[in-house]
Amino acid sequence: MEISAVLFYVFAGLAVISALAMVLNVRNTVAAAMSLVVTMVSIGGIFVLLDAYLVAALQIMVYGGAIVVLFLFVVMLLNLRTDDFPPVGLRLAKLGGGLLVVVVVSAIPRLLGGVFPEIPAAPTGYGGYRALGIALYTDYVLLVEMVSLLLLAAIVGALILAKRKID
Amino acid sequence: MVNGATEESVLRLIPLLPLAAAAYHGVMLGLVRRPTPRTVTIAISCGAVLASFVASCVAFWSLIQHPNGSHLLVDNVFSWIGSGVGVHAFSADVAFLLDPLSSVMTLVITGVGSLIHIYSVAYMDDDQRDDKGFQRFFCYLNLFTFSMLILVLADNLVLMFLGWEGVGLCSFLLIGFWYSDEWNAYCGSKAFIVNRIGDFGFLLGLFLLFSSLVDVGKPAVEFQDIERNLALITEATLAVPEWLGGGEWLLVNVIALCFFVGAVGKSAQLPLYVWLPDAMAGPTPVSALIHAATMVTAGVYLVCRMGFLFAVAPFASMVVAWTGALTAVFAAVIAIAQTDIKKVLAYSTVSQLGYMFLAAGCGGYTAAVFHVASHAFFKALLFLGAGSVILALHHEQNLENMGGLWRRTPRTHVVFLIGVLTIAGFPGLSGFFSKDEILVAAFASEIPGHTWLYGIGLATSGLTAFYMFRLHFLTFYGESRASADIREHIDEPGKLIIYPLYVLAFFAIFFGYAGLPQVWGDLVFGVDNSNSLANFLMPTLAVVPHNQLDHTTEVWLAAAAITAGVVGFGFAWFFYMMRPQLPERIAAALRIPHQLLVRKFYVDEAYDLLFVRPLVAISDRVLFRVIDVAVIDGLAVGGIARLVRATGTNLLRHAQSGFAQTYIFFMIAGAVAIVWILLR
Amino acid sequence: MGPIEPFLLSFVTFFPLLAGVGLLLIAALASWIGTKGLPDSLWKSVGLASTLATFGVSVRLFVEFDATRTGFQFVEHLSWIPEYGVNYFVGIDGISLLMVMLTTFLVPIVFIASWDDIRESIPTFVFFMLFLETGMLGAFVSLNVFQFYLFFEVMLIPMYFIIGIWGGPRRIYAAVKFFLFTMFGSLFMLVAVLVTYLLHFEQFGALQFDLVSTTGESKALLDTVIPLSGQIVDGEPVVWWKTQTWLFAAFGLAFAIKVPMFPFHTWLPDAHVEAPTAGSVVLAGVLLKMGTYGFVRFAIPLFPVAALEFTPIILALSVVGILYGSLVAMVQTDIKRLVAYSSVAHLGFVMLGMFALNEQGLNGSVLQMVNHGVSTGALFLLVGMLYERRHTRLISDFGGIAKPMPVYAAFFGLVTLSSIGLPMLNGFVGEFLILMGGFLAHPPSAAVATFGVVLAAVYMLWMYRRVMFGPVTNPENRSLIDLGLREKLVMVAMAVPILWLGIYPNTFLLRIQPSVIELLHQVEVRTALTTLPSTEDVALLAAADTAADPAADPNREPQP
Amino acid sequence: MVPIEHVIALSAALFTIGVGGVLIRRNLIVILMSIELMLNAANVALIGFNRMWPGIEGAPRMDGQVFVLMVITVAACEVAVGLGILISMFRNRDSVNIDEVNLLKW
Repeated sequence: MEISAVLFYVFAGLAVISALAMVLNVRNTVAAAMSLVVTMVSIGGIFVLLDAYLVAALQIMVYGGAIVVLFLFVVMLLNLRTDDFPPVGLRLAKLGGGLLVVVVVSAIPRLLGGVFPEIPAAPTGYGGYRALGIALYTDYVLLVEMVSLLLLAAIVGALILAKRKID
Repeated sequence: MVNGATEESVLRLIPLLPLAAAAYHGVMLGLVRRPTPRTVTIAISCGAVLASFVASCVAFWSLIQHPNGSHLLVDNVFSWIGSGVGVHAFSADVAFLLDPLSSVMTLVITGVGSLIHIYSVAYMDDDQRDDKGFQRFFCYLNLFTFSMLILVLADNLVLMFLGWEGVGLCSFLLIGFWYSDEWNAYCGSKAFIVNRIGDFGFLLGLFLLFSSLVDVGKPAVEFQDIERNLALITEATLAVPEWLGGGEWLLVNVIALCFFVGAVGKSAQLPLYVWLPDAMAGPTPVSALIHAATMVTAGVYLVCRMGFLFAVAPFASMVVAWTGALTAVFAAVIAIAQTDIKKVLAYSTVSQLGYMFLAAGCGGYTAAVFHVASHAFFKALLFLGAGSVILALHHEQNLENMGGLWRRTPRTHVVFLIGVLTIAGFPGLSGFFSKDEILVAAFASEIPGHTWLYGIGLATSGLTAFYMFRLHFLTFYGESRASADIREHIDEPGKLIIYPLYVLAFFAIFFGYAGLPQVWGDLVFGVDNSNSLANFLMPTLAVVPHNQLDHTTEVWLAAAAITAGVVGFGFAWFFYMMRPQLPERIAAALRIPHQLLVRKFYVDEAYDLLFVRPLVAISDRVLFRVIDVAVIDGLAVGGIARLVRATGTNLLRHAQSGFAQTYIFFMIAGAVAIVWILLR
Repeated sequence: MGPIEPFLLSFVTFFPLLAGVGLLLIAALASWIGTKGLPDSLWKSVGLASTLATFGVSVRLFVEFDATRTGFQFVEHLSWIPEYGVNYFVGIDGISLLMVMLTTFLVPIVFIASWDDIRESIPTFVFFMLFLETGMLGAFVSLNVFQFYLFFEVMLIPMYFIIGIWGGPRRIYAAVKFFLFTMFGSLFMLVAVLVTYLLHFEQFGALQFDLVSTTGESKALLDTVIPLSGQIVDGEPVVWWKTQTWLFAAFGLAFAIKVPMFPFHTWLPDAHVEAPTAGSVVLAGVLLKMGTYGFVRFAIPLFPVAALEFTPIILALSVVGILYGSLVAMVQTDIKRLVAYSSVAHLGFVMLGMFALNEQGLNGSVLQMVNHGVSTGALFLLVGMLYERRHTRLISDFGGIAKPMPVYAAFFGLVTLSSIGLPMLNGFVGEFLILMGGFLAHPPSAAVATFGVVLAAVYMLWMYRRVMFGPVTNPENRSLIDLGLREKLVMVAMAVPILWLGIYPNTFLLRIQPSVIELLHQVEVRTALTTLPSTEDVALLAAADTAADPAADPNREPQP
Repeated sequence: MVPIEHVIALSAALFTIGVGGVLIRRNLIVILMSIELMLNAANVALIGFNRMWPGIEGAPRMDGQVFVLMVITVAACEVAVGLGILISMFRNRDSVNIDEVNLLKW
């Protein structure tokens, strides 16, 4: 087994375990947020293994850095370190979870491999800032502009929501 | 549209003149606010009917003088209803047919009608101070004359139905003329509705006849065409549904019976006679014109007009004869115990109409028509005489409050006596001859049980004499039983009341000689072909085979009739002149039978209990409240609505709990389902 | 009128709506420049004037209508959505001509009658009435099924508001009930329309909603062979699927609710009782005719074999409707409700005559549609006049009305008699022909229905007697004022057709006759066309749908 | 390198966990985090598929990665707004329990 494959399974295991830890940790919200950081970083690792270097970097910076910090900040701000309301009345959730499990399990044989060909070798410059930059600012320039507008709207929205009162 | 005038166009004038008068009154009453002067109303109404009478005479004259020897005049005015082509073609024209039968009827209607119009001027003048009411009365009266003339002049069944319904309507309007009294209005609508039941039969007969004529490819509703093509359907039969006993009936019998149901309704025979006594709620001239002289004879006219049909329908004819005979005796029995002067006359009318049907059923169509005409004269005379008495007594109708009037109202007394003698069959008066013809026809007929029919007729004749003389004695003789203040003011009414009575009395006496039976022509007067009425009518009326009687038998029959009359008179004399206290004692002794008679065998009450109440109760309680409101609207429609609402409130509401996670669950469940389907 | 010559029918149809929209625009403009909109009286007069103008033009249609020709006249055909066979296609034959006349006649009458009756939101009322008139006329003149459906549904909107805004105390309930009932049925019809449309596409390869073709070559829905049975799935006919039967049932349900036939009638009393006079008159006079007209124009010619199959059911329902409606009407305490139930009975007659499927029956049926519109419309007008004075419609509140209001009583009497079918008034001719036609086709049902004539007299006269005759017991009735000039005008206008149709119905029968004969001919031809002996035959047909044109030869023999 | 199926499996696993979190947790913050997790799961799949069809030599295809960038941006926006809503909700209700926000019904 190649080292990259080993690394993949390691990161994948880490991501899944920490994700479960986040979801199932019903006591400590801060710990949950910290588990999320682990998941994000592991996913970043997997991105690297899949030759998406720039995205991996952004993943770690935006998620592992900005977003989770934001979560933590809010938790601290509102003093929500402990979770006072454990999950109750989970009939629907159990039902949904069960269904989901059934679906996923039923898909397992196909997820084990052999459906798709092997992953080919990546061309030169794949995943680098240059290629990504060209794609972003040529083919997807309109998308970028639209997302930037969305970002602006989100900023304004967040500001207004966070304000105590609209004067 | 309207066909041009020809020499036969005089026919259309006969009904249209009264219509024009009625329309004028209608427009003046309905749309113009200014009241019409009374003189104008009188001039127009009476003028129209008199002009119509003149036109009838002219038409009658030209019928007699008709050059080509045919016995009809036809005036086709315009095509009324036309529908369909080919073998389904149906067309009914506004066309008038004058043949001997309709000419006799027309003359009677316009003649007696004119007299009654003139009489009404005085009668209603006394009664009604409101000019609008006065005009309204004449509007209805003209409309009635129009309808009645349409009825007899129509050359097809549909137009005849127009008149048929029209007279029913006018009867409704005139009975309920004083509508402020609930009872009058009730009687009016009762008359209309009972008539409608008869009309139902008329319509059924019409449709059945038409459809059977369609089946043989000769659709028609004109009397002449029906008569011509009737031979094609005389053999046809009608399969009777199982629940009616099954088997096959002769179609003509069924058709004739349907028409007879119509006739029963209009002519107040058993079992639909109940409206006629109640119809006496109307003003007396109305009773005279509509409920004695003209409208009620329409049924007899129909049977005679359709005589060609009844002649080939032996069973139907038998039913007609028996219905007539039974009605005659039934009504006569009831008449014995009535105390209202008009009620007695009403039951007498029912009874006399029964006679006419007896004649028609036995095939004596000429006898029926003869009696229609003579009855029109003497019964109108009696009613108008009664009206005169009522006026004299200031609207007192109860016999128990009369008596001894002959001193105060001598002229009325004389004409009334003539009427009573005529109806009782005093030899030589018109009633004697016409009734004699009927009894002869019954005796001579070949239908099963005709001797019984004759016997019933004879007995009825005795009863008739009894109750009519009872009426006369109670009204005019003995001591006055009126209250003191009325007794002071008993006056004979004026000339306009009395003169029409004279005219009618003249006809009541002498009309019989127009239809003098041949036996009297031979024996007493020595005239050949003395029965000019029968000879005149012969070409249009159907002939039914009957036994030939020799003169001796006929004289014996007449003698029997006279005897019956004398016996009736004798009893009346005995009970009401010699022993006036006896009737009361008998009544007291036979309380139950007497009560049964006074209450008219409780027929009205029985109908009310058997038909009216159950129908209303079922309609209200079952059909409306249960089926409509509860089942259809409540259970079905409301049920669907409730189901929808219940699904929402009990089931789907939980899907809309407001909990975001529930929504997410459904979203994911959907997604899972899709994925499941895709991965399957 | 020169320039509108080729668009006479469109003009009649759309003029009311155009007038309404024009008024709206002017009112908007007026309020924009600062006045308080247009005065109510202007709205009313312009509304009346435009409906009168419509009536005037429709009289021209009536006069210029060629009674000797069969087929449709005043035809206009414009492409609308040609890709889907949706066209603007209007034309009238004798049947729709009468319906158009009835509509254009009643609406101005309603305007005059409710001149003082409607006091709130007059502009809205005027607009909705004009809108409604266009909706009704549009449905009567449409020859494109899509377009018909559009108008059929569109007229619900103004009617819904007329009941819902100006109605009585339970107006919302009644309006919703009315709306849901009609909508329920017409959705089935929509499905059936689409199935027919697709069958047409299968057979001719063209999408077409036109009922009849405008030219000789092109095919329309009436050329489609509607299979009797056997939807083919994977080469096997589906036994329970009887195409024509189901399609007729769907159309029939929509129209039967609208008529309304016996078990679907319960919306009618509520709608009538709650609607304002104007609404009741238009509802009874015209909207109910939409159902019967739908049967004549669409359901019967499109699915003749199924129509014959359904005849026993429809006859039974009609007869039950006649007797049931009459008996229930008899025991009503509210005059309007009584008249509403009498409508059920009268329309039972119409349906009976129609499904006699012979000349007399159909002639009578079409004539009776007009008669019912006039008589019942007039009855509602009269009840409305009384309601305006006393604000009650309970029979027990009245009695002896003939004394203070003799003219009113006279007109009420005339209309009552016309409603119970007295000869020489309009009701008789229609009923008589219907019963005669019924008797030729189905004697037992017609015989039972004839008894309805007796019952009609019972309930109408009983009501008339209780309202008009007797002593004036209620002191409030003593001071009632008789009809004014405006009301007299309305009633005289209503009396004209009552008398005309009764005395000289041939004016109308002549115009109906060719259309009825054409309809019967169509039924015959299409029956021959669709009478296929077995489901295998349909399979054959489906297989050979491109090979032979089955509609080309109307006398095609059924295959062995 | 691993087969692409395993990348998809990872993505599916993470996504399922995220869904589970959204369903069972009532703490709005954790729910938001779970949503982030789901977005990331999608990102994994996108990156994997992009790697599967990477373009040819000299013309690498970067569509998947571009979309991941967009998703990251949108996620950032979502978190910003979501946390803003959370704060204002906390101010109004003094709780971040999602069960207390059930006005979304008739």
